[in-house]
Amino acid sequence: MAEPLNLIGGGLAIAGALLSLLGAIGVLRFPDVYTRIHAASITDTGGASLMLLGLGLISGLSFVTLKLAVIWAFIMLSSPAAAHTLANAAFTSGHAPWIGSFRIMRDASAGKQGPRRP
Amino acid sequence: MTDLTRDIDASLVIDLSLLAMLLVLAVAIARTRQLLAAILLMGVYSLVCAVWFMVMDAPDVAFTEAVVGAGVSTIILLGAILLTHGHAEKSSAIRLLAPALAAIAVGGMLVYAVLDLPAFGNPTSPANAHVSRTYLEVASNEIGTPNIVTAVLASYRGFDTLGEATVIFAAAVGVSLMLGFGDLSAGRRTPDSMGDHHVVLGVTAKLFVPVIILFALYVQFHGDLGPGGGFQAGVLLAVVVILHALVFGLRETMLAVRPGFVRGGAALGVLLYAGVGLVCIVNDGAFLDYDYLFPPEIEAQIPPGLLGDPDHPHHWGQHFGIFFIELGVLFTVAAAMISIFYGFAGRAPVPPGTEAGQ
Amino acid sequence: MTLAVTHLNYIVVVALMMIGLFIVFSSGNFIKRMIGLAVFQVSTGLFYISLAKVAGGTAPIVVDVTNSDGQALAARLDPAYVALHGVDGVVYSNPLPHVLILTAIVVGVATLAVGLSIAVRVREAYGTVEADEVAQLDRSEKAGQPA
Amino acid sequence: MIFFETLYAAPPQLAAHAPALLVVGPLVGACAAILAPNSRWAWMISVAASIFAVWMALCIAGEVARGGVVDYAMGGFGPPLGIAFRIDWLGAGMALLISSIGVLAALYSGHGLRSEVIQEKHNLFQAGFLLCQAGLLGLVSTGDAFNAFVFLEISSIGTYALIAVGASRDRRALPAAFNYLVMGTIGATFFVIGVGFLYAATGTLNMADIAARIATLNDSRAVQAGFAFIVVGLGLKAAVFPLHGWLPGAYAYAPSLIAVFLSATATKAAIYLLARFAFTVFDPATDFVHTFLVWVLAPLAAAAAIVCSIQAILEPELRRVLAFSSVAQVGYMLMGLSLASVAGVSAGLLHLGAHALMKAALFMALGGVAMSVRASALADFAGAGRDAPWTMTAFAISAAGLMGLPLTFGFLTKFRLIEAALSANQVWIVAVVAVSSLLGLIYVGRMLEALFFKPQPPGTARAVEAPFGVLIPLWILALASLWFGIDASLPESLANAGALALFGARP
Repeated sequence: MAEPLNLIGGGLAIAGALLSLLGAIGVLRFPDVYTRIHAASITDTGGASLMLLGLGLISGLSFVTLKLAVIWAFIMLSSPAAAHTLANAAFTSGHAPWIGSFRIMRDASAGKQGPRRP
Repeated sequence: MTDLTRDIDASLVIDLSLLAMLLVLAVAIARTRQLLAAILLMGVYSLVCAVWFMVMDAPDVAFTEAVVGAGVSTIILLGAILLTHGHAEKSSAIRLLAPALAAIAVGGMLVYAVLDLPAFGNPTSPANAHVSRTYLEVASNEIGTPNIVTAVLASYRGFDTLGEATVIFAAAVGVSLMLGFGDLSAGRRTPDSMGDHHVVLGVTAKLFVPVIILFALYVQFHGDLGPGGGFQAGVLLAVVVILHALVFGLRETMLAVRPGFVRGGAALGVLLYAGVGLVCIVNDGAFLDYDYLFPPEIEAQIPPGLLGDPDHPHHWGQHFGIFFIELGVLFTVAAAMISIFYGFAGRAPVPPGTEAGQ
Repeated sequence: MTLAVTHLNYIVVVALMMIGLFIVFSSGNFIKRMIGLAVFQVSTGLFYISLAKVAGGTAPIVVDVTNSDGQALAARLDPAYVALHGVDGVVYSNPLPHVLILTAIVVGVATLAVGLSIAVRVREAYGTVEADEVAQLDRSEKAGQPA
Repeated sequence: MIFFETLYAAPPQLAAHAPALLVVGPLVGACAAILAPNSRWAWMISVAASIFAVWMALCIAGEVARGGVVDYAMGGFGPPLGIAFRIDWLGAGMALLISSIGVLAALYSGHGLRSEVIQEKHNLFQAGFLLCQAGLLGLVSTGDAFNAFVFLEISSIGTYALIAVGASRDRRALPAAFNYLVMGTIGATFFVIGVGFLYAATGTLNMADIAARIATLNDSRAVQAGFAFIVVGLGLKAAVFPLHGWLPGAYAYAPSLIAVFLSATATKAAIYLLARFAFTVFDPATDFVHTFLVWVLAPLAAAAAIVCSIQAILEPELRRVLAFSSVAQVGYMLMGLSLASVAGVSAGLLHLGAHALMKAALFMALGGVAMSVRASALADFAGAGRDAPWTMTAFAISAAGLMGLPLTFGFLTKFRLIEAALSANQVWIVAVVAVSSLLGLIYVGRMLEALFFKPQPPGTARAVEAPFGVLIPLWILALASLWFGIDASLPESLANAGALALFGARP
């Protein structure tokens, strides 16, 4: 195990963790459902990818690397699909996206409480 | 713990920060009155628990908690609030007083007792030294599976696991008694309107179904080498069916996986498990003593050393015994989980404000 | 190390259990009660797994110490410690509580399913899942019925 | 106990595995009932599996009569590594009681289910009943603390739903079942926490091994906390006085088959386990166990016997009267246990058996006429004694035992309890028994008066005699409690041997 590879791997993993943290902050701070979904899914996928890449570098080429690659493929498929479904559900249940005008933002914030019950 | 290296302190830090997260989550669950939020927080709670179990060197438990706590439990809870009501009434402050006092009293007693236990992580504590130590020393030789948890689960304490399968079977019976079998004829509306703009979901689900089934089989048959086993695999199989139902509608799923078939599957799984035990009895062993799974004349024909240790003549029986009972657990758990899901999903929601008898 | 530090893990787990118990007792909503029960049961699992942790241990899956992974695992720890508490050169955590908690998790989900199915039926019969309102309906029914 | 040795009639290979088969029989029966083509088959499977369990229980009793204790190592792994069954006279007696009540309840279910459960669910219902039976039988025979928890849950989880099925008659069954589920689960979880403390202190789960190891650990707070949690947990399951809130609703609104079976077995199995922990696993001579028995259990038991009798008197609904009386009778059993003497425990166990017979008969009789009288209030049953004489005479016989009329089984057990209390110089227990019996006289008298002497209120349905299939098990129970009132040598010797086994297990 080469030492620099470990360092790079560790650095990538930390960068991934920071990206996930950014995503979490985004979920809390963004104004409406869609931007929040955006923050959650993009940074999540990116963060996870970086972390997996870092772990792969640390572990070296072995069976573990293959497992990490499979996990990565799984996240790459499931996370966007989940984000899409979420956005779709929000749209069909009538949440207006925040476009910038103050008035619409107020409408959207009414929907912040979570999905409406039928 | 003084002569240990740094990474133990590191794992203690992870341990405590995860526990802190759990505390925050638990308080949030207690405070929220939105049941949907409580359920999602509960799912997160289970997931953090699973991570914590991983840190505590319990991968099997972590796996189970992740698939059951964060997966199936959440789905059942969501199904339940769909059929009931999503909002909890506020309790008055006075009504909170008695439970709080009770919890503080019990908790105080627990803390008082807990401080008397050996320090956390102590390798010489009675819990880690007596029976468990023996398992670690003899299991790989007596049973022949590298995963000691599987050895203890399926062989040493195999009777407990029969009980576990029975419990989940009983739950399926109970839910069917309460909610029925999710009648096909109930005429439940499947969301046809989903059709078009759920192309993405449909395609992804179709991709995932075979992958998850493959993974479930891997978990099932890899259980004596690594973490996993019949229970986890069974839940995964059930998850496939649930995913299919969520995306393509319950009616479609029920046509593919018939409710009657599912009900029989749960019973057959328990029967298979108990049957392995009875075969051992017939061959003059104790109940579930897999060393007697095969009669001696068959056992004699098996070349020694075919599976692991050549000094031990009975690995063959243990190996197959564990294989069959894990298969029984798989059937029972998968079928029971599916039938529970059918029970909830196949029930038509009652509009609010109406009262109806059976 | 003081008692508070070495036992902090246990104390936090006890706190989690009690929050679960508090949710069960304080909430009148049947679904919320089931959630509390689930928190309580899972936290009991945390207690058992805490008992099972061995400092410096690894998951109880037999490690082959002849290959590089096993050697790396064994090399993390003081050889004297390993010799005293390890099995075949590696220190393992305790497998027995893991088995018990696997069973307990299954029991937990079974209870959850049955409890929720009863709650759904309560909703169908009474139109509510709040314990207070159910009791109220029962009382008014009793009062309304000529004996 | 020559009796059991002569009854020993099974091929030796079967008899050697009787402890495992005792549990596996009903379990396999439950699976078969699910797979059965129709409800008639399910019923026959249920009866057959229950009879098989009795047979196995008799085999075990025979073995115990020969060797004193039956040990059975599941999977061939002896304790403490594997799970071991350890059945002494107490366990064998409990297994006999539970399985025989099981047979009678199964026989009764042939007719009893028809009016209460829709046809399509009979298979499921019988499966749930058999699972409950398997769980209780495992509970009384296992020698492993965690295995006991698993059986506790097997017997409970199906039961919750079975009780809730009573909603087809009265919707109050649903909240009652839910309440029972919450309380029962908290009880079981407390039990698990207690077992966890014992495990942390001793490193083993086998009861005999725990007992051997905690002998030197009595000052350990972990052991004491373990005891406390186990007691509270089992107390919830056994409906010990202030923790009994779930019981009246659960028994009163359950389908009658379940009321019959549970009232006779479920709380009893929990009491058995409580006694097992208090006397065998822990040493009753230790300070904290002794303090618990004398200063906690005895007063609570006495309070139960009096307070719940009063509640029974004030209760207008017939089945709830019986349920409250159950809690009061649990008080008698626990008073016997709290004496911590062989005579006292034996009296408690004898009362346990007597109460099982009487309560099962009472609920069965009510279930028998409930097919025609669909109401629940005591007043609605007025005159039923004249319309359904056979059913109600059996009811009256058992009710007489409940209040302790001389020449009935119930009288004998109370007499034994008083004897034991006097020999232990606990005169106050005599007073409690006297007061509680007086209260019992009132509520039983009120029931019998309404049933036999009050005119039928106008506009209500006339009670119809219970069908033959119900009368047979009903009269077996009633005649048994009559017979044991006259000649109690069999139950008395069983109870004595059970009490001795509880104490004798500690050398």
